[in-house]
Amino acid sequence: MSKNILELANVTKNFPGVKALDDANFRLKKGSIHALLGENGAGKSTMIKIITGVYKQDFGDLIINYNKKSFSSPNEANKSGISVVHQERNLIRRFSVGENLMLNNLPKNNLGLIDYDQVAEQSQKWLDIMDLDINPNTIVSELTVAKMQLCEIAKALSLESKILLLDEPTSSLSPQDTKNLFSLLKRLVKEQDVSIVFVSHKLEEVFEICDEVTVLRDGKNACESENIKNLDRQKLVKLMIGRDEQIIKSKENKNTLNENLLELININTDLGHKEISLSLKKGEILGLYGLVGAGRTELIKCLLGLDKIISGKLILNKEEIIIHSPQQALEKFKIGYISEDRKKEGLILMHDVLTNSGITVWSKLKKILYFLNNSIIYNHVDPYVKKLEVKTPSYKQLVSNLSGGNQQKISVAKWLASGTDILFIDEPTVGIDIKTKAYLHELIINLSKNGTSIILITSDMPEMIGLADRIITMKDFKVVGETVNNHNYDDMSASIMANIHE
Amino acid sequence: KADSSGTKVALVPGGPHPYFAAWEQAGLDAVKDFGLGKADYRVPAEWDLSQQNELIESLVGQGYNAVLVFPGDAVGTNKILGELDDAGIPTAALAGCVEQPTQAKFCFGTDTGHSAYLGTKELIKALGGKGKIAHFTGFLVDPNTTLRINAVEQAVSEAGGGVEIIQVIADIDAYEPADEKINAFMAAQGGEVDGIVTTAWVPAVVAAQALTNMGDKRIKMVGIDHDEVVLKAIKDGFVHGTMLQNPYGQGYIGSYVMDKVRQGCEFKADAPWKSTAQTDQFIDSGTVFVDINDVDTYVMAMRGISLEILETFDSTYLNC
Amino acid sequence: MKNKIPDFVKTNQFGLLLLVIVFILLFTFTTDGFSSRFNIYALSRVVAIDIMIGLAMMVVILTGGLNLSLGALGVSAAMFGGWCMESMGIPISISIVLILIFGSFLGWINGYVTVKTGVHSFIVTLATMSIYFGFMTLLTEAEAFRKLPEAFTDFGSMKLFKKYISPLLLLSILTCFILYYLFKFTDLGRKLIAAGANPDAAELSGISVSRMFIYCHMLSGFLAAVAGIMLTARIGAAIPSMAGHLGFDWLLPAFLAPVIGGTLLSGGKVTVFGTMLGAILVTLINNGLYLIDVGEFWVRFFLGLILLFAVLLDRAREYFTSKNSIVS
Amino acid sequence: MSNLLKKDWFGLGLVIILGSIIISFFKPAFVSPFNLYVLMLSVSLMLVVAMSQMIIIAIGQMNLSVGAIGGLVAISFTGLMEVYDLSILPAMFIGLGIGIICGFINGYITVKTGISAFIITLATLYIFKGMNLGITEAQPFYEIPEAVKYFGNAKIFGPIPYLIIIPVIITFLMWVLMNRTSLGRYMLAYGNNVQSSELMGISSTKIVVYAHIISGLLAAIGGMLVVCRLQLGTPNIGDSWLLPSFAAPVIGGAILAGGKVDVIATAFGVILVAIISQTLVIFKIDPFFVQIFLGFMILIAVFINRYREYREERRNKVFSNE
Ligand SMILES: Nc1ncnc2c1ncn2[C@@H]1O[C@H](COP(=O)(O)OP(=O)(O)OP(=O)(O)O)[C@@H](O)[C@H]1O
Ligand SMILES: Nc1ncnc2c1ncn2[C@@H]1O[C@H](COP(=O)(O)OP(=O)(O)OP(=O)(O)O)[C@@H](O)[C@H]1O
Ligand SMILES: [Mg+2]
Ligand SMILES: [Mg+2]
Repeated sequence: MSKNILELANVTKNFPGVKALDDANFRLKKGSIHALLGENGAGKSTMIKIITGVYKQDFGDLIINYNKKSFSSPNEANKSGISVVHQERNLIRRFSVGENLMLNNLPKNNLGLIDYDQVAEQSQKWLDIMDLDINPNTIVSELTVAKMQLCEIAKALSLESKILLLDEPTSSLSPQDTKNLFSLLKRLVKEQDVSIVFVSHKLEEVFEICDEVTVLRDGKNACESENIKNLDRQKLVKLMIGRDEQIIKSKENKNTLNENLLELININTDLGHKEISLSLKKGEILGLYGLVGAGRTELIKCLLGLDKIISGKLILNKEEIIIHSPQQALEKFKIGYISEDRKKEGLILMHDVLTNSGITVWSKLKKILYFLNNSIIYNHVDPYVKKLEVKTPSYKQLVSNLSGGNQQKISVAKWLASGTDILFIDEPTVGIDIKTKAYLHELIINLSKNGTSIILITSDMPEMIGLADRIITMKDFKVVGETVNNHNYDDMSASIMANIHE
Repeated sequence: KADSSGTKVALVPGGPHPYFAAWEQAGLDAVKDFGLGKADYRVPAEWDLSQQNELIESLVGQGYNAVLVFPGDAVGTNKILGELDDAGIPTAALAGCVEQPTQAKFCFGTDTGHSAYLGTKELIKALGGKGKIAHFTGFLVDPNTTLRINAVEQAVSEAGGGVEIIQVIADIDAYEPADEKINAFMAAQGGEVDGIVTTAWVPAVVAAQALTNMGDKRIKMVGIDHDEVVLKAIKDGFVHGTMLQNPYGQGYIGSYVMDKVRQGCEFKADAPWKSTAQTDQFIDSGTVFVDINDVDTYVMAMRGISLEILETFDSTYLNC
Repeated sequence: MKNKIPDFVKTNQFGLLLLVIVFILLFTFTTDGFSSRFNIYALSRVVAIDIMIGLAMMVVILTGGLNLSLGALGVSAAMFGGWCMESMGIPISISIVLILIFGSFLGWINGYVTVKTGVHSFIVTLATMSIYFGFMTLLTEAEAFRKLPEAFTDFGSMKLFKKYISPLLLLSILTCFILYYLFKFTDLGRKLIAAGANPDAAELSGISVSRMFIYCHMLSGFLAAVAGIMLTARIGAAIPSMAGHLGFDWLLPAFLAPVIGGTLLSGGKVTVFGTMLGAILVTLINNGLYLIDVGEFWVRFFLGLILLFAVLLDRAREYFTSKNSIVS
Repeated sequence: MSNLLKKDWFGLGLVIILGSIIISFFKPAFVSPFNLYVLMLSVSLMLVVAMSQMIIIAIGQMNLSVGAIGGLVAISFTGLMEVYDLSILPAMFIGLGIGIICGFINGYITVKTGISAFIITLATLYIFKGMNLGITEAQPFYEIPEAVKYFGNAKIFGPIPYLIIIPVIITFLMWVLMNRTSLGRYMLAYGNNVQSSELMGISSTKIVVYAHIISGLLAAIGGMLVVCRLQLGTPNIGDSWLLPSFAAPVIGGAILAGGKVDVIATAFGVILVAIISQTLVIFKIDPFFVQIFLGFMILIAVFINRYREYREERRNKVFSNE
């Protein structure tokens, strides 16, 4: 019987208007990987933050190695051998990768000044362990989101802590990166006796590496330190959402396809896209697959007029068009974009739920003299917010106080409310719990059934194969393949990978 | 007929500035000598017309019933003077004038333009009627600055072609920019220029300091006002002279006249007013040019002027 | 949930309102003359202009920027107005329209340059401040316009409500209501706020952020021009130095009012009535300090202390109310 | 080479060199020893002031009270010597102490209350300047010891003034601080992203308080240097610092939102501003035009710097608010 290295006993945490944790318990055994699960807003991140001294619990105890502890800052937690990768990205964007990795422990020379050669050298070690091909002198802001996430994991490892807390570490990783990460984590546990808390919405991952499971529901324990062997997927889902999971229905292929609604012909962009040609039919879901950094997001941004298209044609409804701005895209061409980066580009965090969910329809709803009040907006957006089951105490709650998943729901809801003909949807289910994910999938399918044409960018292969009618594969800012989806996972993933690795 | 002890005079400068410091003592002395109720020196927190207006308005609230004011703006201050007049409170412009039409009873001070003119004349005399001169002055948006620039030009034009203004540097009413620009000027034109006339306090101080630091006695400079730095530079021979005003006399006599006016005295219809570019109800508080010969005795000279004005004031200007 | 506090009490405005009332009571009972007709009237005029200046700054702070050219712009507009009325003899009403257009145009320049170059508006307006003010002095040669139509200048000294209140104050309060309507109840106002709060997200949500930023700067220019007109009416002349060198004298009231009023400097939040109360509070304290006789040289010192005290009190209020709203 | 082009100071350096060559072609007096001396003097003073603001910009805040601290220290320094007959060193140390205390007050209140530094320093601007006026009643102190005057006016050799020694040392130390010490890096990290750096265990209190203390200390040094230069302690010292204190760092590529400052480029920014204002005098620009010129020069300087970054930034951003 191994001992509990970390314990939370009867912990309660209140936020204004929300009880994030309610008498919750948690026990981490030494040398184990412990999954912490729950829907969006269940209180997982809050728990992690209490353990690391970011928040202080209102009631209950934090016990480390059978000693009551109370950290007043993340630094103290650090010194007690706890390191963490938070759900949000927390790198200093203007610093180099190496400096970020070593920031808590910058190597000094004899004069007490920072020795940057040492910084590069020492950080290189951790990049190597992670199998990351990044020059430590690269500035973080030049990295892709996935690389940033890997760097943060490397940073957490570099502290050589005995307790490692990972809050959705795989949310923007490719399957390959995830696999590498898992083998590394297993090695750490085996060879260095590290204990790991692992938060994820991807249940396959949980079954792959975790030993025990704690599930939170509305801040309370739905189960506590269950052995994974006693659970299967269905049971786990039931614990999390209180009922059985709906299986993601694959979408029926639309074989009676209409004409092309949107067509790209030999598009070259300022950002380096080469001869991109593709077409989107009415009511179709066109998947854009590619490894992270393939230039999918950038392509969409060029289409919206945020960067320059150098040559090529954009045809909408048989007419050649030029889009100058997202505003024009929305108001004139009825095209919308759901961003992959909800914090930066999707939401106005400091504003409330109502403002965020209605922003795309203001122009449409305004009355004479620009008049527009809350109830007009409320009436319009409420059905969509309800449909997505956004968990918020009220429409006046600030979006920054919602859990990550609920934030994502809002950034989707506003585009549902806008009623556009064409939607570009970029990584819609990053950090979304399975229940909502199923809703979102259903929604996307329903949208396309009702005639909305969708370009779906996702790095989640099952999602892509579940939803898309056709899948276009991109690599290095070029289109490298197009496949009609037959919804057979094995077939499709093989052919897509073949396209990429050609 | 009002009693002198009911007279409460406020002496309000344009903002915090060393020039006005003598007003404080002048007011206290006036209370002592003329039996006034009060004659207080009240300074706006900043050089800012609105601040000055706010202060004056609050002074009225506090019961002051006569106001001597250095106009924060030669035009803009008129409005509040008019409002004070409506409230039955006599006012006068002190040390600087407001432009006509005005409700101020009179302007008692220095004719800024004339003083600049006289200073330039002195400079030209010292230069022997020929040479290149520079003019350093204050904020361009101050209408007085334009008057000074014009006055210097006039004096130069009267010199008959021998004298030339090679540069005018303005907007240097703060020490640090003044230091920067005046030194830059010395570096670029120091060799060419023969004389400097300054028509504002700060440029005078900084230019005097610059000449002292350079140890340059070739360039002749005429300054303005009585800052210690300028006076010392005159004694040491680095500055030719300065145009002195009479702040003590302004405060002292000004308070006295305010009391008289409150007691019902009227200005004579045929009072021997002087006219300036700004007003035709001007009384000169005395401007003297001081150079190395009389720099030690100027205080006495000023006192003499003040006493003379005071003695003849009633008979010259007032009908009581 | 026990004692529920009404929403209004939780706001910054409420705290300010309390402070304003406290200071009014304090000064009424401790000083002579505070409540005199002359003083109240004088206060109402000062407050009117400070509110307008504060609002003009507030709408640019909304974008996360600053408008340093505010004073220079206001004076330029006022001088332009003086020229229209005095030199050109254009009727008052048309002149006012022209002044407002002129002010908005200068604001447009600020906004356009900021948006097109991506340089922070702090720097852009630092430069345009010099440029506007420079052109103004160059063109007017620092000469004032003082023969303005009497109907116009009389407005500045008109007295309402038993001669206690200047109509200028009513104008400012009316402006507050219009702006409140704009930001609270219109599509445009919401877009301005959204653009200021998160430009990236707003842009991708179909709002033309550039245009919104330009609108904010134009509105700022417009309001500064209104303040310029009001000050001209009050002084009875358009004077190059009426806002001090480079228009600096306007900057402190411009910052103080919105900042005390609870406007976020990082943008994305406006509090119209907060700004109004902020302006009232500052003017009140300034006036009270002169009356209390702390010695004019110490006025600024105490003003600073009271400001500090006011913002600390506000923070304490925020802390207290958020504690009380926790579900238990 | 392309690495060099990326540096913030490179473009500025180029502008300064080319500009100087062009100016001295038309006006050889520009490179005369006396002119260089004058140039160095004004650079010396503004350098310290710019650094004092720069370090606060680094942590993403603003310090409006820089000039007020400088002024308060300047009159304390001279007042102590004139009224209390203190000798130079004790007066100087008390002056530095006042700067540190003022900075500490700014930083401590800012970080403990979470109120924006802009607001806190706006209030302390009033307080410090108010104390200055209350103490002096607007009267300058004149009795400055000869040694102080000498320091402000003598030359080491050639055109190089003594006055430049301290600013150069400060600039060097600031470079070391911002680039080679963890304190400086933490400040930049804090300026980049407050939340992240707190999650990383960087103490906000320490960072903000230290930054403001350094800012106050530099402002104090600036105030005393101006006393050396002007040879009198006037209450107006510091009144004109605010705009140049921002202009130089920003021309040097600093981002007002925080997290990015460049010490060398800031120094070049100071030099550029000094050259511009001197050029206006040298070329005898009509005083009515001076303001307009200055405005355009600031715009042009920023544009040149900006153009270089333009493409890069656009790649990473949809819309720049920085
Ligand atoms: N700083 C905060 N202020 C107010 N409410 C908060 C704050 N942080 C979290 N909450 C609320 O606490 C609850 C728990 O949030 P938490 O982030 O722990 O959820 P989570 O389980 O991590 O969800 P997700 O899977 O979406 O990340 C949510 O309802 C959230 O809105
Ligand atoms: N060849 C390249 N050179 C420089 N930067 C690149 C290159 N390729 C990608 N990037 C950077 O990576 C980012 C593009 O990756 P991004 O992850 O957004 O692409 P994506 O195909 O949309 O992937 P995903 O949507 O899966 O995240 C850009 O910010 C760009 O700066
Ligand atoms: Mg979470
Ligand atoms: Mg992407």
